[in-house]
Amino acid sequence: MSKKLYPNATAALDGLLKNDILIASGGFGLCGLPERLLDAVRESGVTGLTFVSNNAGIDNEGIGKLLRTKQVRKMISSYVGENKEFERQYLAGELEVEFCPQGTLAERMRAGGAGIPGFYTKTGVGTLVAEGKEVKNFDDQDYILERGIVADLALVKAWKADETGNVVFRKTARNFNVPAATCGKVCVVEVEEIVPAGSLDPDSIHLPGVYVQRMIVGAPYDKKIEFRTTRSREAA
Amino acid sequence: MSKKLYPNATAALDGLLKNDILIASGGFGLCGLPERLLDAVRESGVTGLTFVSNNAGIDNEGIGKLLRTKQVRKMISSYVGENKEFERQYLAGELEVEFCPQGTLAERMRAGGAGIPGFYTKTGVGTLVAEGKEVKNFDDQDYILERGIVADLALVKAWKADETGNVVFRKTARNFNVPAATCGKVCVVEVEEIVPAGSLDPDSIHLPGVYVQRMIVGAPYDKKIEFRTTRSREAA
Amino acid sequence: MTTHDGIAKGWTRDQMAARAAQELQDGFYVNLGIGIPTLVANHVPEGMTVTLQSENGMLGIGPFPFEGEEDADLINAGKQTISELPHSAYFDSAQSFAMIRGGHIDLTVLGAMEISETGDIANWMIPGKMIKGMGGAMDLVAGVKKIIVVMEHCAKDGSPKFIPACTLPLTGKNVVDMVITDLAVFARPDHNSPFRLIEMAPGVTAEDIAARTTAHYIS
Amino acid sequence: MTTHDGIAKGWTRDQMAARAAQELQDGFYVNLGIGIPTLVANHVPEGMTVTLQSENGMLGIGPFPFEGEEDADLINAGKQTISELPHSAYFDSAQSFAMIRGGHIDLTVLGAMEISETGDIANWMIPGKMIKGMGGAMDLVAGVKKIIVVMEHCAKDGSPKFIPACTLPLTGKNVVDMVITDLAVFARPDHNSPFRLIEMAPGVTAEDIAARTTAHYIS
Repeated sequence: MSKKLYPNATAALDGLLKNDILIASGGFGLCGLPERLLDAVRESGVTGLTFVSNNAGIDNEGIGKLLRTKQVRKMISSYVGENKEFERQYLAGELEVEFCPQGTLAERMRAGGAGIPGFYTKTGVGTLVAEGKEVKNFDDQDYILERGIVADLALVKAWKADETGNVVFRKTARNFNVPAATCGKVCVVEVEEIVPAGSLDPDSIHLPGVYVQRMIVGAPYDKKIEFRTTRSREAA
Repeated sequence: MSKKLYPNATAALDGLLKNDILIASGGFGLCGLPERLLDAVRESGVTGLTFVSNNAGIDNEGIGKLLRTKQVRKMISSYVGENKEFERQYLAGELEVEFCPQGTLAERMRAGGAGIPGFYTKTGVGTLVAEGKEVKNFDDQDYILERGIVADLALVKAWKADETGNVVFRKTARNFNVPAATCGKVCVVEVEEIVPAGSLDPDSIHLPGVYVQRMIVGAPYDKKIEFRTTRSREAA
Repeated sequence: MTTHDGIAKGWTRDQMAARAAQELQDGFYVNLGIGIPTLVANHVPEGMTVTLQSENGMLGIGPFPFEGEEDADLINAGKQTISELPHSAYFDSAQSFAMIRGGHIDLTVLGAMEISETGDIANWMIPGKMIKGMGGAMDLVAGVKKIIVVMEHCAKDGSPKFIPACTLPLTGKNVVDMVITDLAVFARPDHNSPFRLIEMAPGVTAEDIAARTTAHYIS
Repeated sequence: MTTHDGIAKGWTRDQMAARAAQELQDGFYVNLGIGIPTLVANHVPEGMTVTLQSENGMLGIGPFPFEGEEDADLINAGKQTISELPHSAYFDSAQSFAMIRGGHIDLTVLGAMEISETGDIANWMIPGKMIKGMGGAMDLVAGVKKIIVVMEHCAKDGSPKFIPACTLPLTGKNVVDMVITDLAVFARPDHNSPFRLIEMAPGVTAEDIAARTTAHYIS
């Protein structure tokens, strides 16, 4: 069986968690969130964490749970709405927040994972985001320098993995999971199902096994929906 | 039928070819080479072309054909071996060549397509490649600034596309085709087969349709192999 | 519908969306913001193919799913459940914003709190209030080829929102191409040109607009 | 096999590859250059899983295909036909070098024309001769975690190749971790340390090495 597979989230994180580390997490809202791994981080009791993650969870989901237990010192995120405890800690000055445009955030993770310590972008030029950043002109247009992010640990939620760690995601649950995975010095992935090597189409691997050091099967999942919007069959 | 589909390569390139333009081409050696489109460029007679392409073709294949007709002014490539006409023109000073490390070349195309005019890399620091380039220190290590490439036209060879231009590649024929496609102001793709929308798995699209402006079916292909290496069945 | 001290008429939210939809062209790839911009999808002209991008990683957004067919793995950037279409494609967030930043999306429609006469846009934070973050808005206004803003002409207190210079922190500087309000449409051909008043809602006069706009524009 | 003016012995090409293979560890992802480095694949220890990367866009390189099963769409970085394995994965060139540059590949083995005592490597051009290009070599030496060079100890004219400073244009500066020649193995624990002579081929003496090496090293 797979050498990368661990029996549960706590085992998979053994030796990787320390106070004050930088953790990159996949997920967009509650979609594609590495919930088993985040729960295990909470149970470990490590504190002073910095999370680079598009969102900060909602009140009792995802990183939101770690905010309640005050294990998070800083968030690097693009959007942190829908979270009362976050709001309280932020306004009380207990939580540091670095707002980063969503595309810049994704690219910073991808860059860190790709050995690129800095890149130039138009995004945020002339706004608060540009403050303190180097501005450079290319072909008569200004760009700001953004830094690649390398995280101590990446937490990722995927759909399926083969025994060797080749990973595929499902629909929009892919989101930040790929850039997060690549920027981690160590990447731990929770999946819904492990399949034998040879079961996945080699042309359709979203995250090749080289990026995956440890895995767990997190199933069964009771996936939550933030905003349930539907149309009625009669209207169709 | 598809609004992006053209009857042949000449029709698909109509209005896009001019003297002195910059063309990005996919392919690695003869693998995944947009041969129908390159043939049509040759037949058009445009000259003074700059090609950004990992290789320069071999003597009578790929860009090699355009070298014979002296339509190429400059190559931006990582490796140009196996091409006598190239060698002759290069040594005679008739052809300008910018050597670029293979990974930097791929990233420059990807960056150009991603709105990133420049990025820093360790590759080439302290070598001839670094000459004339800005050096910047991040976290006690030197990096050089490399520029994103935006091409006037991208020529791509793929396996299948659906009617709306979602594209998939086959095995190692993917190579530079994806970064080339994304860096073109206009991207023309030749495929082996057009399939109806809905035939391709939406989780497994290598190049989403937004990047593809025009397509042709280039089949049938007589794919060439540069170095045929095999093992005998007896040895297995 | 909306009453701006004395003006009885003005476009409804749906009419504003319909006006924005007139800017669509066949084959366009479009990103729609939350609120009125989302309604633009209902006004795509018959026979025209427009593909909607969702910045959380999808091209080809379909309608809301039928009841009972909601899929937690299939949401839009507003975190609402959606459905897929035959030509949908999924990708990761880095790829999604490579597409946006790289200028591959033809058009975005989004809301705003303030627009300046030089095309600056403010729509992400109000000093002193809880900041939720800019999400993908800064990337969209920096990268997409054409930026259309749809907003009420005046704030709730009656103050103009199309003004000489934004007072709120910017989302983007000199990026807006067209402003559609409940009263009027302003557009400019490029980012070096001033905005021009090109349309007014029925019954609205040029004087009505002038009285409710502090931005300089060509009429 | 090789005779270096008076030394009767020395490792064969295959023995050099076998020595390089001793540096493999279970679970490693490895990129092998053309020539002797390719032979390393034949010496992966029994029971050890090593995944080979090909910089043209593949993880999990399989052996050469059976005759008649060659596939023009399936080649390695040397443009030779290969086969796939159950755990193979394909990706594009930008992704492939993101992997390499980002330090995700554990080990690379490649050839060289010159190595300096400070770990510089020259293996891509000879001034005055036709330049073919550096291919992916500069990216590999800059990005891969451990760089092993396998080369003949001396050039054909008998001159040393492990020298104080490279005379040829560099492929990478201060990047090499281990040098395996037909006569000896030199290694260093980090890029601030000098190389140490850690092994010699059977019958080769420290004096033989010293006489054929101008680089400074610890013996």
